[in-house]
Amino acid sequence: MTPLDYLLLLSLLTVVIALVAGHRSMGGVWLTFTYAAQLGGLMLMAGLTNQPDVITSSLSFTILGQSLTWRYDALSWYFALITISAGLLSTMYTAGDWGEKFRADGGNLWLLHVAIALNVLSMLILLGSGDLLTLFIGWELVSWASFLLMILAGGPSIQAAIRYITYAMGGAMAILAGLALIYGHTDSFTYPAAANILHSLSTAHLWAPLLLLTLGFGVKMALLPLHLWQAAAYAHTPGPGAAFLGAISSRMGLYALIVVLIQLVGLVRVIELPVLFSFISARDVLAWVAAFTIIFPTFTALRQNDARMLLAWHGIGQGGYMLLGLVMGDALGSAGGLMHVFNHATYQAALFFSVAAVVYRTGTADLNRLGGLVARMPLSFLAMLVGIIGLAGLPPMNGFVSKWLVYRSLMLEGEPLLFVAAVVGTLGTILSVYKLIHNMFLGQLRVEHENIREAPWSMTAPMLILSVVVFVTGLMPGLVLQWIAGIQATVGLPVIDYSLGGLDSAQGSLDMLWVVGVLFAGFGIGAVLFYSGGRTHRVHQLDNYAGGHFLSADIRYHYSDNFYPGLMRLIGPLYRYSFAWLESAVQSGLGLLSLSTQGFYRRVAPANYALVTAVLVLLWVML
Amino acid sequence: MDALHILIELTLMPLVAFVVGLFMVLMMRRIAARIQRRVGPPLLQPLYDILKLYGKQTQISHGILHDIGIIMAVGGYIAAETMLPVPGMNGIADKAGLITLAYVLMVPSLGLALGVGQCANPNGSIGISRALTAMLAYDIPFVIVIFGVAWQAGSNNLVDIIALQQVDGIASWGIVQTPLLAFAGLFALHAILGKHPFEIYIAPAEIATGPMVEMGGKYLGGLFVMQCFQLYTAGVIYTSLFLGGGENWLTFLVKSFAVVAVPICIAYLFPRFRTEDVVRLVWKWPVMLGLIGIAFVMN
Amino acid sequence: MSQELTRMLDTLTKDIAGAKVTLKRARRMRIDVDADALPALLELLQGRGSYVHLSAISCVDWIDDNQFELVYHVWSYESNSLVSAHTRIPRDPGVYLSIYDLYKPAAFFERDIHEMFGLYFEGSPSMEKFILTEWEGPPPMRKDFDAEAWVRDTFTERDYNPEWLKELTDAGGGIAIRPQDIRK
Amino acid sequence: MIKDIPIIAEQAQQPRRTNPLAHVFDELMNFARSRSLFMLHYCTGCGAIELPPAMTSRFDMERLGIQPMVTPRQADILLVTGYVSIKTLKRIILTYEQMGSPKHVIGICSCTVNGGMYWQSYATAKKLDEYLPVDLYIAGCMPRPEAVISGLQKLIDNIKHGKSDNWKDYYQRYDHYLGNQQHLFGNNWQTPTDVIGEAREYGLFGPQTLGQHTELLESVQKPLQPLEMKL
Repeated sequence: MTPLDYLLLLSLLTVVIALVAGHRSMGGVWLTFTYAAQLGGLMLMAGLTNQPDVITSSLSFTILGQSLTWRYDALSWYFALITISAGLLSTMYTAGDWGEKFRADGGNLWLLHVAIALNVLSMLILLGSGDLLTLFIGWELVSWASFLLMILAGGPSIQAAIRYITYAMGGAMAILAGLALIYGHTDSFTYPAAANILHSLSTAHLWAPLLLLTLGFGVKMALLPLHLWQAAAYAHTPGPGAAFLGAISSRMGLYALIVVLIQLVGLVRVIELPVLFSFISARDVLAWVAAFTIIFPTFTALRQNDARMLLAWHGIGQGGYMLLGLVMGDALGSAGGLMHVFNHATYQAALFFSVAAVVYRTGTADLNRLGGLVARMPLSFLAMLVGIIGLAGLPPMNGFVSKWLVYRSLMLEGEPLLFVAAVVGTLGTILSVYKLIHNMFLGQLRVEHENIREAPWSMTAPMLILSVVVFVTGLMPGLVLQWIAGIQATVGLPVIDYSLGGLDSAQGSLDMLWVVGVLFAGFGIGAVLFYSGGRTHRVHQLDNYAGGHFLSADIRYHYSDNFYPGLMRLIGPLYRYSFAWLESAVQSGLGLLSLSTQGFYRRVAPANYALVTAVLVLLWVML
Repeated sequence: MDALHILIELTLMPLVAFVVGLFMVLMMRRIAARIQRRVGPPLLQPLYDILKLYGKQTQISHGILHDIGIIMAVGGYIAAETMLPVPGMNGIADKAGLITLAYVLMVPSLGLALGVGQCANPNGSIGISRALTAMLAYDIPFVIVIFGVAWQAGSNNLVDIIALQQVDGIASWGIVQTPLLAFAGLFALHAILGKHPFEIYIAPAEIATGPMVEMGGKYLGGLFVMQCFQLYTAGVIYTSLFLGGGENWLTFLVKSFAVVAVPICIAYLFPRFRTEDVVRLVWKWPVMLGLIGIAFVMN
Repeated sequence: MSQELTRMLDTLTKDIAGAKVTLKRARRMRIDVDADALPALLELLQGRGSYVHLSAISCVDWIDDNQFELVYHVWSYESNSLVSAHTRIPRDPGVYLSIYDLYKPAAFFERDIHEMFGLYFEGSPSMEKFILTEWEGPPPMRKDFDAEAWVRDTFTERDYNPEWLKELTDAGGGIAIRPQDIRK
Repeated sequence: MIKDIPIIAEQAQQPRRTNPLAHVFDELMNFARSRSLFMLHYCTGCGAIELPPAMTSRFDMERLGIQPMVTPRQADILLVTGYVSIKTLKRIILTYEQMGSPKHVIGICSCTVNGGMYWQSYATAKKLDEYLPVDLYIAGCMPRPEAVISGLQKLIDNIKHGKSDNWKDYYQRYDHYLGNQQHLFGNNWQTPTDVIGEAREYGLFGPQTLGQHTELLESVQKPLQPLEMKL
C-alpha cells in the first residue's frame, strides 16, 4: 500500500462520510477533519518535490489489453496540494453558519458537501493519471463532478451549468479524437510510447492531435474562444462552491495541457512547430491566445455590476497569465506561470469567501446596492483588501512575484507586444478591483446596512487564513518556488535558481524580503510623520464637503454606477460581444445541421425506411 | 554591504529626496508665476505650507482607513526613493529592478485611493476613478520605455543601466542611443506628474480637487510631502534611464531639475484634457514612438 | 410705421369691450383692459397679432385704491413691437387666473408674484416658495409690510465708534485723497 | 478697518507648558502659519470680484504665501465678501464649521459690518460677527485690491504675533453664536458638524460653550457620532 493509495482511500472515505453525514450540522466538521487527513496523507509524499521520482499506486488494472496505472509526481503533488486545501477551506466555510443559512434558505447542504467531496476525489484521480486513457477517464470524472457542483443551486445556475456541460462534452469529444489519432500511430496509451512517437511525427501529422487536445483542455481552462461559459457558471454556484471552483477547477485544464504539451510533445518541438503557410510558430499562437485571454475577460470584468461575476471574469483573465508564462518555456516564465496557479488559488478563494460573507449579511452582491461596509465588516474588508492587492499583483502580496517572473521572462525573450498586453491586463485588473472594493466597502454606508455585524467566525477564519498565506508567500516566495523547481526538474523545463526572497540572477534579481521590508519601513516612517501632527478628530459620515449642500442620510450620494465613464467613452464601442456572436453563430449552425439530418430518420412511415436501409447494409456486407 | 551602511542609506535617501523635492516644488510654482507674469512665492514657501499644515489644531478624519491612506501615500514614496540610485548611494536598487520600481510607484496612489474611498465624498470617488483611468493611460508608454531600456542594457537593474550609460560620456547616454524612447519617456513622465494638460483628476473647478477634497491639516501636509517625492522620483528616474544618472551631485541635480522643468513649462500653457482625451492622446503618440524605438533597439 | 400698428391693434381689440389702446412710443403700445377680458386679449395678441414672447408679468400694489395692477409685457418678433396689457384686480381676495396655457414662462412670473405679493394664480403649475425659502413672514413686497420695522426688531444696530479709524489715520491712511492726487 | 473685536470671555487658562522649547515652537508655528495662508475660494457675495485681481499678476497674493483652495477642509481664511443673505449665511456657517482651525474670517465690504446699503432689507444679515467670530473687517463698497491686500497683511501681522485667536471664541461662546443663529433660522437649525464634540476633544471648552440654546440643539440634533469600526 503506497502513500498514494492512502490518499485515494482517504478521499473516498470523505465522499462516503459526506454521503452519510452530509445533512447533519456536525457533518461539516467531520468532513473538515477528513480533508485535513487527506492533506496529511499528501504531506507523506512531500519527498516528491526535491528529487524527480514517481510514486505509483497499487490500483491498476487492464482492460482489453490496455493497462491503466495511477502515479504521482511533483507536478500532480503540487496541484493536489492546492485542490485539497481549497476543499478543506471551503468545507470549513460551509460547516459553520453559512451552511445553516444555506439550508434555511432551501439550499441542499447535503448535496453541496457531496459535490465538493466528489470534486476533490475526481481531481486527485485525474492528477494521478499514468497514461492517456486514465487521463481521459479522470478528465470525464472531473467535468461531471463540477457539473454536479454547479447545478445544485437551481435557478439561473441550471442554465449556466447546462451551457458548461455542452462545452465540456464538446471538449471531451475533441480529446477522445486526439487520443484516437495518437493511438492510431502508437497503438498503446502509455506516456513513454506516446512521447517518442510524438517526437518523431511530421508536422502535418502532429498538428491534428495537438490541436484537438489543446482545444479539449482549453475548454476547461476557458481559453479565449471557449471562455463564455465559465463566468456565469462559477458566479451562480453557492458561495464556498464558487470559491472552490474559482480556485482550482479550471487549472485542471492547465495540468493536462502541461502533461501533453511539455511532457509528451516536448516544449522544444512546440516552439519551432510552424503553422502551415505562415511565419508564426505554435508557441506564438498559444502565447497570443493567452495574451488575449488576459485582456478581454479583464476588461469585461471592468463592466460587471455583480461582485461574483466580476471575480469569475477575473478568474478567466488570470488563467491567461499561467499559460503565457508556461508557453515562454524559459526558467523564469514557467516558474511564473506555475506559481501563479498557487497564488491565484489563494487570493481568488479569499475574494469569493469575502463576497459570500457580504452576501450572507446584506443579501445582495449587486455593487450598486452596497457601500460603506468597512465600518461594519472590517475583517471581510481586510480579507478582500489582501485579495485584491494579490489579484492586481502589487508588491507586498504573492500575485506580484509570479507576475514579475512572467514579465521578466517576456523581457528576456524579447516579446514587447506580449509584454504590453500583459501590462494592459494588469492595469485593467487594478481598475476593476478598485471598483469592486470601493463599491462594496468604501463610500456612504446605507441606512439599511447600519446595524449589520461582521460575518461569524466560521466564515472569517478561512478568509484570514488565506490572507495570511497570500502575504507570507508574497514575503517569502521561496517556499512555493522550491515546489516549482521540483516540478521543472520532473517535467523537463529549465530549473529556476530561487532564493528564499525570490530570484537572484545577473540580469536583475528580485528579493521580496528587501522590497517588502523597505516598503513597511517606509510605512513606518510615514506613520511616525503622520502621528507627529495634531490629534485626529473622527467626524460623522454626513459631515462632508458637498458644495455647501446639507447632506442627509436619505440621499444616496455614493458614486458607484458606470464607474469609469471616461474610459468607457473611449473603449465602449469596442465591446461588440463578438465572441457571444461567434458562439450563437456556431449554435445556429449546429441547429441547422441537426434539422437537416432529422429529415432522414423522421419519416411518416419509419418501418419501410428501416427495411430499405437493412437491405442496403446486407448488400454492402455481402460484396 | 553591511547592515549599518544599508541603514544609513535607507534613511538618508528619503531625506535627500524630500529636500530636493521641496526645491523642485518651489521651481514649479516660480515657473508658473513667471509664465503668468507674477512675482511668485518666496524661497521657503513649500516648507512653510507643510509646517503650517502639520501644525493645525483640528485634524478631521473619516476613519482609520483615511489615516492609513495618507501613511501609505507617504510611505510608498519613501520606499520608492530607496530603489533609485543616486551618486554615492545605491540603496536596494540591485535587489529590486525597474518593474518593481514601477509597481512600488503604484502603491502610494492606490493607498490614497483607499483612504479617499472611506471619506465617502462623491467628489473624491469621481477623482479617484479619473486618476486610475489616467494611470491606466500613462503606465503603458512608461512600461514600453522600461522594456526598451532594459532590453538595450540587458538587465533591469538601474545600477547596471547607469553604468552602461556612463561608459564613454555623452555619446552613451540613453537620449543619444535611443532618442525615440527618450521622447516617449518624457511624454509619459509628463502624464505621470499629473500636471496641467493631464490634471483631470484634481480638476479644482469641477470636482473640488478630486481625491484631496476631504484632506485638511496633516492629511494635506502628507500629500504636499508626497508631491515633493513625486517630482523628485520622476526627475531621477528619467535621468537614470536616459541622461546617464549622476557622476557627481552637481550634474545629477542639474539634470534632474532640467528634466522636471520641461513638463512644467509646458503644463502651465494648457487647459485640462477630458479623461478620454488623456487616454486617447497618451495611447496614441508615446506608445507609437515607444514601439518604434523598441523596433530600433531590438534589431 | 407705428400708425398702422395702432390701426391693426384697434381692429384687433374692437370686439373686446372697454379695451383702450394708447401709443406710448414708436414701437411700444399700452392696452388697458378689465380683468376678465385679459386672457381673451392675450389669446388674440398671441394668435393673430404674432405677439409670441411673454417677457414679464409685473405687479404694482396700489394700496390707496386697494387694488393690484398686473402688467403683461408681450413682444412680437415680426412687427418688432411691445404691447403691455394693464389690468386692475381687487386686493383683498387676491386671486387671479393663470395664463400658463398661453405662455409657458408665465409659471415662473406668477410663482414669483405669489411669493412677493401673495397674489394666488389659479391653474398655475406650482405656487410654492420660489427664492425666499427661508422667509416665514408676510409677502415682503406688499406696501403694508414695513421692512424697516421688521429689521429694527429682528436685528440690533452696531454703534458707530470713531476711534476705530483713529489708528488708521495716525498711520496716514484712510483719508479720502483722490488717486490722481496721490500719484503726483 | 476695525482693529480688533474684543473677546469677551476670559482666556481659558492653558496648561503650563513645561519644556523650554515650547515658546520657540509656538513662535515657529505662528511664523509658518502667518507665511502660508490658504484662502477659501467661496464667493459669498458681490465683493468677491475684487479677489481675482488680488491673486493675479498685478497684485499677486502668492508673494504673501496666500493660495486659493477649493474645499473648507484645506482652507484657513474664509473671506465673506459682499451682502450676506440669510440663505447664504446658512451655507457660510456650514462651511466655517467644516474648516480646520486655527481659522480666520475676514468680512470684506461694508455689508458685513452693519448691513451696508442693504441695511433695511428683510433678506440680509446685518452684523456678521453675531453669527461667526470675525477677525478683521475691510470696509468699502467693494474695497479695491490694494485694500484687500493691506487687510490680509494686517491679518498676517496679527497671526505672527499670535493675536488672531478669535476662532477659539466660537468654541468658548458657542451658545451665544448658536442663539443668534437659531434666532434667525428657527429652532430646528443644525449643521452636520459636531462643534461641541470638537470643543471637548481639543480642550476648548469655555464657561459659555453650553447653555439653553445648545439644549435646544440637543433635542433637535440628529445623531452625529462617527461610524466606529464594530467587530
